[in-house]
Amino acid sequence: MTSKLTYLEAIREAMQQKMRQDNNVYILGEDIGEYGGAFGVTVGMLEEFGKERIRNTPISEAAIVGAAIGSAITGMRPIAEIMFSDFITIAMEQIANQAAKIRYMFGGKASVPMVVRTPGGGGTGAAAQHSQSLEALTAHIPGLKVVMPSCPYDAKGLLISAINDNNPVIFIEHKLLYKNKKCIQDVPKEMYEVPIGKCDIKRKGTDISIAATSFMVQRALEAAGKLSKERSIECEVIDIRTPRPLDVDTIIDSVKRTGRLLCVEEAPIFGGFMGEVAAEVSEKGFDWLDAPVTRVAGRNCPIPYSLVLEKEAIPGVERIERGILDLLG
Amino acid sequence: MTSKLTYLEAIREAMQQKMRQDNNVYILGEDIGEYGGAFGVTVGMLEEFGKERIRNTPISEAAIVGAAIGSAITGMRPIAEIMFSDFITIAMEQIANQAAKIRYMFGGKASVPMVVRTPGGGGTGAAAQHSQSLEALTAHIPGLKVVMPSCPYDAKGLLISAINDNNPVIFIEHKLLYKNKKCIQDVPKEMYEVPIGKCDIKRKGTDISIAATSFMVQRALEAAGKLSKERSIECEVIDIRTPRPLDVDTIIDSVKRTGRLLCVEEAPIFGGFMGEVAAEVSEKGFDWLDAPVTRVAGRNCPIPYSLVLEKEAIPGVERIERGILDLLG
Amino acid sequence: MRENLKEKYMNIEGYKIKNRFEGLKKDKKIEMLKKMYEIRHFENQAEQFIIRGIIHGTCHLYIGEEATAIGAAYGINKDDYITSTHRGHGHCIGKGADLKTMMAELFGKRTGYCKGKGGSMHIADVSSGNLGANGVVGGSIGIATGAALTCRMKKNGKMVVCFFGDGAANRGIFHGSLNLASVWSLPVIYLCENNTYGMSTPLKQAFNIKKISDRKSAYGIDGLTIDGNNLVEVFNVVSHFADRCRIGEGPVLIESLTYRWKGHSKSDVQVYRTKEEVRKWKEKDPIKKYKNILFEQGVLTEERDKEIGKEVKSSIEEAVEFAKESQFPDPEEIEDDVYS
Amino acid sequence: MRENLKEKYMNIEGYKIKNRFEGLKKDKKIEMLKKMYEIRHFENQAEQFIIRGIIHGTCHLYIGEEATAIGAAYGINKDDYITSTHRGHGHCIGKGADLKTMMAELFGKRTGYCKGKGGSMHIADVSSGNLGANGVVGGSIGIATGAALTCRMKKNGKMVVCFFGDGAANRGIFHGSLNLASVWSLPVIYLCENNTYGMSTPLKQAFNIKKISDRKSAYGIDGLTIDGNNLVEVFNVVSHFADRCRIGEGPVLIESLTYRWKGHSKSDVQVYRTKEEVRKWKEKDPIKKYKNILFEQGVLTEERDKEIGKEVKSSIEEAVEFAKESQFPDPEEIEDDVYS
Ligand SMILES: Cc1ncc(C[n+]2csc(CCOP(=O)(O)OP(=O)(O)O)c2C)c(N)n1
Ligand SMILES: Cc1ncc(C[n+]2csc(CCOP(=O)(O)OP(=O)(O)O)c2C)c(N)n1
Ligand SMILES: [Mg+2]
Ligand SMILES: [Mg+2]
Repeated sequence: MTSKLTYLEAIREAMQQKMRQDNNVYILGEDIGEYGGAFGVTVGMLEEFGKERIRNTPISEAAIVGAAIGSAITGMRPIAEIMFSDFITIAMEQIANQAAKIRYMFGGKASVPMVVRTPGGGGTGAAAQHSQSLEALTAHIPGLKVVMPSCPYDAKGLLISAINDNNPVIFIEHKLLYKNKKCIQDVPKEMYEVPIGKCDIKRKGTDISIAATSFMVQRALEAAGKLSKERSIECEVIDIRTPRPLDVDTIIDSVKRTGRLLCVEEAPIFGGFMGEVAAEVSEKGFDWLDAPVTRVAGRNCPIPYSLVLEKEAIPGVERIERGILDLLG
Repeated sequence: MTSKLTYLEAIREAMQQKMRQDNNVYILGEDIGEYGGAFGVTVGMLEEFGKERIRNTPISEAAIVGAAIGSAITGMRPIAEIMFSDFITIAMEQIANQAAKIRYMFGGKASVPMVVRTPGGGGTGAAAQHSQSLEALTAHIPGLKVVMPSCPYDAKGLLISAINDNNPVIFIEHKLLYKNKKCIQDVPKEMYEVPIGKCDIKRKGTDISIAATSFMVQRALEAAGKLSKERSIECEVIDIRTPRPLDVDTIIDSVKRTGRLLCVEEAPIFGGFMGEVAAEVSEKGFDWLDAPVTRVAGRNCPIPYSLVLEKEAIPGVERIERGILDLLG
Repeated sequence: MRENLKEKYMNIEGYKIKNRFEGLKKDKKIEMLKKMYEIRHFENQAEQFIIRGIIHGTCHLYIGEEATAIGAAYGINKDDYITSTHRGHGHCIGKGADLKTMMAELFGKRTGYCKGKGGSMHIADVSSGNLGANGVVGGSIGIATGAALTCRMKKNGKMVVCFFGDGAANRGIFHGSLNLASVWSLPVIYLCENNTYGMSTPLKQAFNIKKISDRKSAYGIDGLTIDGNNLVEVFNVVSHFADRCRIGEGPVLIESLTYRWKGHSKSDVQVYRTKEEVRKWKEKDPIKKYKNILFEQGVLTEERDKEIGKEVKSSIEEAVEFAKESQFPDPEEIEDDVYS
Repeated sequence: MRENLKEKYMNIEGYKIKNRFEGLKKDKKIEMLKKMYEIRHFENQAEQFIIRGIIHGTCHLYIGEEATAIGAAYGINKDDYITSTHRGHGHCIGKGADLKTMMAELFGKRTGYCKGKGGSMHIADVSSGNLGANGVVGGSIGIATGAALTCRMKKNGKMVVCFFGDGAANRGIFHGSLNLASVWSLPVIYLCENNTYGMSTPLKQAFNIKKISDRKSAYGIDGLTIDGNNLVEVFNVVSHFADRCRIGEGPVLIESLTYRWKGHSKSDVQVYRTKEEVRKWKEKDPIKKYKNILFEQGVLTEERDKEIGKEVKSSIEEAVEFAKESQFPDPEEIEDDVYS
């Protein structure tokens, strides 16, 4: 049994089903109550679960994450919603120094089963402080897991896995996917897990491999579709799905078949997460690469407000196509 | 005219000379007054400059950086000392969303001439929350510059450049260099700038290129010296000096000569800054590389307390040697 | 206002505050009314453009809170500093911003305050002392504190007004900044615009205290709560404490009680409040209130009022024209202005 | 303590607090003394090892503050939670930690509480309710708040004591956490150990208020300042408020006045304070103070006291033996325990 869900509905369904099943799961965050969250992800949940489990908070991101950590190590399974991923920087100390390290510092004698859900990405005209893709900041921190679903099916399965995970998981959603009609999917009604630590090949291909994250997976698929039609170039599109832990083997296997890898991400290219992917594949896949691993990513600037500039800042389908063609030479 | 200075003394001299020259330069931070800072960098400065310019603060990292930003855009040139680089995570919002973006968001009509000085790195037995190397977090943010001196001469010249720079500069010092007798240098008495955005070749070599940052430059040099003596392998050791802006050309030029690049950093390897270096060089240097770019870096875990473990967590001379030999095959 | 406007002094929470408004020239009093109109009309115009998708992204409208921005901006000197918020158009206009340049920014045009790079949440005019709107709630509280530190270190006789909302008063940086400003007795007024909601969150869900200004006692500073819809009260109180700041008496926490008439932002359907509540607050319209004061004082006539309305409307129209005709930035410019 | 020990109630800042100490069994009273000795001797021993380089890194010694940790730890139930600080050995011993396992951790041995991975600043024993020391000043204030949230949501009748220093009271997370705990009326006592310095920074450079407990009014919670060197006072006040927490009356801010006898950490040469000041405080030795109370009450004799001293000394020696003989962790284990 499946139902057609948007990305947002899939995320909500995952939380609803886990909360019905496990009383230790609860949500805390700003305006998640009556308002249903800035993007409407928790709409209706206050009515079903009440304000003890749908905890509307003051504007105190560090305290929100701190409270999540403290409740997690004492037996709860909190889901903290940070309204925009730009604001996890406010809770960065609690995330990087506490949540990520507690288990290790305590010699394995504690666990921190919590999820920080937060929307990233631009394209909404919200400018520099509401549009960032900051996955590189958390993906570098040992002790954290970082998840970035690109479609409704993965969103539900990965969020269920994240909630079931006994480690802190940074779950980065994308604003342009939430209500995106173009990528509504048939999603199983029952609970299911999508494993954290496995890439997913979203499109098979033989000419070139493309590794992408989050919304860029959709754009890569669009570019792949066009190039297949227009030039019968067959791209293999790999959805990284979970930057940490990274499943590099799946990418290498693909490169062994195609000999080429293009990495696509929304974040500014310099120091971005795809640098890690490119570095690992360039090293481990050296003997199979017919061309250098290249990257199509965000420009090295904050996200500008003006649409003409914002469009330029974030990789579009055309830029990805160009990246593919350049790499194919 | 030069004087023999430790890394710490060179940093202090840079600040003293700039503060004598420019009344707009001042320092704020925790315990920088009478105490002279946790590592003694500002010892004696309260006496010379008084408490209006050596501003001892409460324990409020976010407010310290916020105050630095506000005073910078209104005409001062603050130097904010954050006692341990682990704690810039507390000020991450102010650094990444404010300091880094103000100029851009305001259409170039403001500048933020400030320096955040902070010691990074392990090897002091201070464990997970006082030993991190977090340069990757700031190096990814457009609008910031990130500087990591590896020796007294660079420390003075780079800090003077950082103070003179009209952009926010994250200046990451290393605890094991501060009073390190092994790397005392003759440092010019007068003020001088070391350019931000230029690598420095610390040792010429023909067999292999090594790119390193901060204290790892010293260890790489030690490894290079041993291999030269013991096996007459000649390593070219490149000091990245400023992760952002990164001078990749100097590295590529070196690779054109050696055909091989080993990247060495202290931070955990996954998602570390050297991923960017490896990715860029693997791409731009593809035609000159006789072997994959490899990395010797920190283990993928928090810094453990026990010496036997900490030693394992951070690349030592032996591990670097092994990395070199492996890469030479 | 608690007492009769003719009084020389007013007593608010034990503070004896000179009624400086009385001493103002007629023109100044009228100018303030005009500025309130400018905010009201600018915001209404902006709202139309948002609904019609001509302005993209979102705007946080200041309608209903005009008395606070204008009273405060006129209570300080032209060369003093302000820091603003995501709901910043009012502060911006108060500080004397040019409507054309503002509107052009909302249109994302190169002629805007930020060359189209900032938009509504980042309008700034540092040269005129407006240190900028801020998309991060509480994000400018530290910056204001630093600007006040500059004033102190340069002994330039300036001070800072830091605008922020009730919601921002729970941010960590509020705490660290007010404490720092107190310990260093910096010349800054922390002006909390308590409009009774932080987005959808009512005060009682965010605070367990009656007055946000009670937090003054956590830092050993002065503070009080005022009627943010009464321009005269805001003006008198802000100018009173601005001068105290200047002579080194340290920071102040002023809580200005007001109300946001419009939704929090574009997407807000306002499930969290009743139409009745909104209606009640609209009866306390800060512009009406101020107009009546001016009428009473014989400073304003119905005719003059109509004129002003017309003047403002036409300057808004000009602004719109200017914005429409202006060029978009060139994509080539995207990486300009990242570094200086 | 403000009043005579025989009184049934004591009045502190208007709070009527039952003198529960009176009701305690003799053994309990003696056990608390013994625990204070354990802290004192453990810390002296640790200091020796640091000076001799046998313990690497650094330790922040608790000597001089023993009454606060023990009074608080015994004022709550065995299964209540605590969160600790960088100066955490005292809290740890108060919560019943095993000295051998503690010392082994300082030695970096696999038999330590953290298998050698944490060290002095990260000792924790979650199973016994000790949620851990913390290397980040203020780093555990949010965690304590979350633990209190668990108590509330699970309705398990437990509460939390959150230890932190005066310096931590200026961290942003102090603000957000106390406010959150107040709005949600969580069962947590925020116990500020005001030992008059944050590292080298005296109170007057970090605060512009007389009492840190005055910050209670910023959150609408109860709070008071007590003599942190008087175990009886700490015990009575903490147990009083712990029960109030349990019945849902919300968080409390207790400021416990005490003093750190040793330097802040290994490298501290203490330029910021006078020997005279230290001497004065040593006269207020919390252990002497408590012993005299026990003598007065006829609970303790000189002989028994000497015995206890001996017992403690030998258990410290055992701990040292154990630590010395224990194995270091195997480098192979370095990446274990990163993830569960
Ligand atoms: C740190 C941070 N958290 C959350 C948000 C999202 N947000 C934008 S405005 C707002 C409400 C702010 O309330 P208040 O400070 O009272 O200002 P108001 O909107 O009422 O003027 C929120 C939660 C943000 N921009 N920054
Ligand atoms: C966030 C943070 N800033 C700075 C430090 C460095 N540091 C360690 S202890 C300390 C002083 C803490 O003072 P207080 O909270 O009063 O505790 P005390 O040492 O007096 O017990 C400082 C500044 C730190 N560990 N964490
Ligand atoms: Mg508000
Ligand atoms: Mg202290």
